[in-house]
Amino acid sequence: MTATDVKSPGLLAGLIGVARRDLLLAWKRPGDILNPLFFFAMVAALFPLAVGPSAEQLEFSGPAVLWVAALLAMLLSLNSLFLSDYEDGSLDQMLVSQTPLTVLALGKSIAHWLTSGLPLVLVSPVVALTFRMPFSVIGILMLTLLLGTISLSMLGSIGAALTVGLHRGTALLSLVVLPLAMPVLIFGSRTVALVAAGDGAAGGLYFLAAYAVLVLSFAPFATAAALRISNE
Amino acid sequence: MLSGTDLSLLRGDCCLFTDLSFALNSGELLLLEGRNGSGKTSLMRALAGLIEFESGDLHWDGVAVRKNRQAFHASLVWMAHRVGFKADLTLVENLNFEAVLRPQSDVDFDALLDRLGISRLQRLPMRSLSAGQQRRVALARMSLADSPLWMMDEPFTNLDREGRALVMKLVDEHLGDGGMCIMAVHQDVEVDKTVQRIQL
Amino acid sequence: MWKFIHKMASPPHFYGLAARIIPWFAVPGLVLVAYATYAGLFVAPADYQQGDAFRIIYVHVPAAFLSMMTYMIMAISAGIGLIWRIKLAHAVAAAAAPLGAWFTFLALATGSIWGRPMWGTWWEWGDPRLTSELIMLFLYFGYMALRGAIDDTAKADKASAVLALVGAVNVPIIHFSVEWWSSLHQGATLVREGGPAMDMSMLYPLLAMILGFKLLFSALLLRRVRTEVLYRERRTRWVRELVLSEEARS
Amino acid sequence: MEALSMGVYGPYVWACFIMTAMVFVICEWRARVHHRDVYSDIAERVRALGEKQ
Repeated sequence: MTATDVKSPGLLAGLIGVARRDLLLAWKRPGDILNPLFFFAMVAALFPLAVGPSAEQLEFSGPAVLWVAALLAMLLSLNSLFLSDYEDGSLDQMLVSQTPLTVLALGKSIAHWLTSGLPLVLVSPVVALTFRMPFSVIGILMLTLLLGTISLSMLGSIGAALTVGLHRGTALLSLVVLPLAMPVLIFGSRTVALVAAGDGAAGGLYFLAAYAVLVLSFAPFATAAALRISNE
Repeated sequence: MLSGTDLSLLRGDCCLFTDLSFALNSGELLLLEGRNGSGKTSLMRALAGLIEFESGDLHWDGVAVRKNRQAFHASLVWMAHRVGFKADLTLVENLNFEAVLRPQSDVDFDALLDRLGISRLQRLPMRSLSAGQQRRVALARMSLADSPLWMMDEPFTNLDREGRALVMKLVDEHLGDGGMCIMAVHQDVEVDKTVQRIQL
Repeated sequence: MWKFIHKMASPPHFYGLAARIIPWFAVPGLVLVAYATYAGLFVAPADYQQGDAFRIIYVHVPAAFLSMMTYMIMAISAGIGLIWRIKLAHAVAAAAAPLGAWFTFLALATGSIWGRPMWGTWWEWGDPRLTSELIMLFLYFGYMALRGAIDDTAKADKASAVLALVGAVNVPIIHFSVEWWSSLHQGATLVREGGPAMDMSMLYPLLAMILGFKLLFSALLLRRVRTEVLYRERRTRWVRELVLSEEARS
Repeated sequence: MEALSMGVYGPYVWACFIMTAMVFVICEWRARVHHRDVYSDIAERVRALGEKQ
């Protein structure tokens, strides 16, 4: 029995393995995917009800409302990211795994994005239509959400890892993650608004893409470090 | 070989132990004994690398664990208090995930489940298994892993007499194959292998 | 060198040393601030555009400067504590956070008061600096909330250190994005653009004030770190002996 | 008097300077109170331990 066994899992296998497990879990509990989506639609519906049915105002506030609602929905889904692993002891098992925790954390974040960010991107056109958004703008909205939710999943994983197992975790998670998420919100929402006003989208999209790459490169390490600390 | 020198551990404000030293060779069993709250689980978690020792060195095969965590974790399988299975996944799905975490041996899967008396439960979600049955699945995890070092925290909890005998039988076989085992217990355990004891 | 650092960072040594050097920061700091207050309020001429309201920058700019500097101090010492496991560094980070939040609040409050006569409103979203400061305040809140939620000091140190480092990576990006965001509108800023270079009699009090703030801040920080060290070491022998010798003296 | 009132801006400027002074005073005061509390807590415990021995 040696450590260098032929069957030892590779990094990529580890990454895919943990992501697949979380996707399978989500598949068995569809509520975990659907609830944030319902929340997204409801928050988006709150604004027209509060502002009034004026078409002009809705068109004007559409990008902002959709982005704020998406941000809040992501936040809602983050709470449970590491909670069940922490509670049932799976996190202990992952911490003593041969696969580096950074890889496992990245796999979990990817699965989180696939089960919360991507569905948001896919349902956003329906909600956007109710704000009288033209199709060309909806395309940009989906693109900004696609890039932005990747960053949010990654940043949010750090926050979720830092607050897992703490009392009052939900409120704390918001306090920790929201300030970090401001750049994504600003660029995501303003880019859509600029396009709606007839300007170009390139600058904002480049920023969102660059930011997603940056966050992807450091967030898994921070998440892994945070998980180690939280599980002590 | 796992060896610790002058280990000490703090939890919160209280000092659990200081200057603890031991050496565990292949074929040996190390028992951690002590009453509830004496720090068995904390020591176990620290040995597994989940919490840091306040001072002292832990070496695996002559290399400091701190410097080569991945190799150490590849040689380690751990049976914790909480079994670490997902309640929504079936028994087989849970055990399949083990391949992501650590190298797997070529033990006959079905024969092993048969021996542990859980082969009927394969397609059931983990949540419908009793606590004792879940402990048996955790035992299957130990045997499936190709890891020389077994760490078991209170392995007899929730198990019936037959199950407890099975734990000792599996540990015996593992030690016979040149493996090592660290076990935290609060009752006397009869093993005919080399036994070291640490009283906490 | 390494030994020297460890000796300096050892709690008993620091505790005694800090008590001795606090006055060396506090006294010059008070002198500088007193001079700068007098010069800023009465000697420096009124600004050609803003009139006497510009005198607010004598407290606003140093406060804003300190709020940024404190975050950097916090993040750097958090990193040092995380990497080299120096406990004193964690104590510095813990002590710095509330001070940083206070100075951020001060920068926000003075900026807002300045805005009232200048823009005719207590809060102008168009100003990127104020908006950045606001997000900065939220970052401090998040940091302090996380620290407060964890009971175990060592664990709180490490968890909040990770957050401080992630935040430090984000601070420049937040600034950049807020700049971009406000550039979409024409906003007024606290910095004079296009005017003639600042008169020397206006500049010197500002520099003195910044330096004075830094010195006073250092004194405050040392005092707080001292308390933090005392609390963290409360069960050690040196604290016991310290207390016993103090008791004997009185 | 003219220098103190600074035209219409006097109240704003003075408010800022007073607020700054207050922040410094509050920080210093809180630091001292906190230190005294921590110290007296420890002294209490040391005394209790001393009596036991």
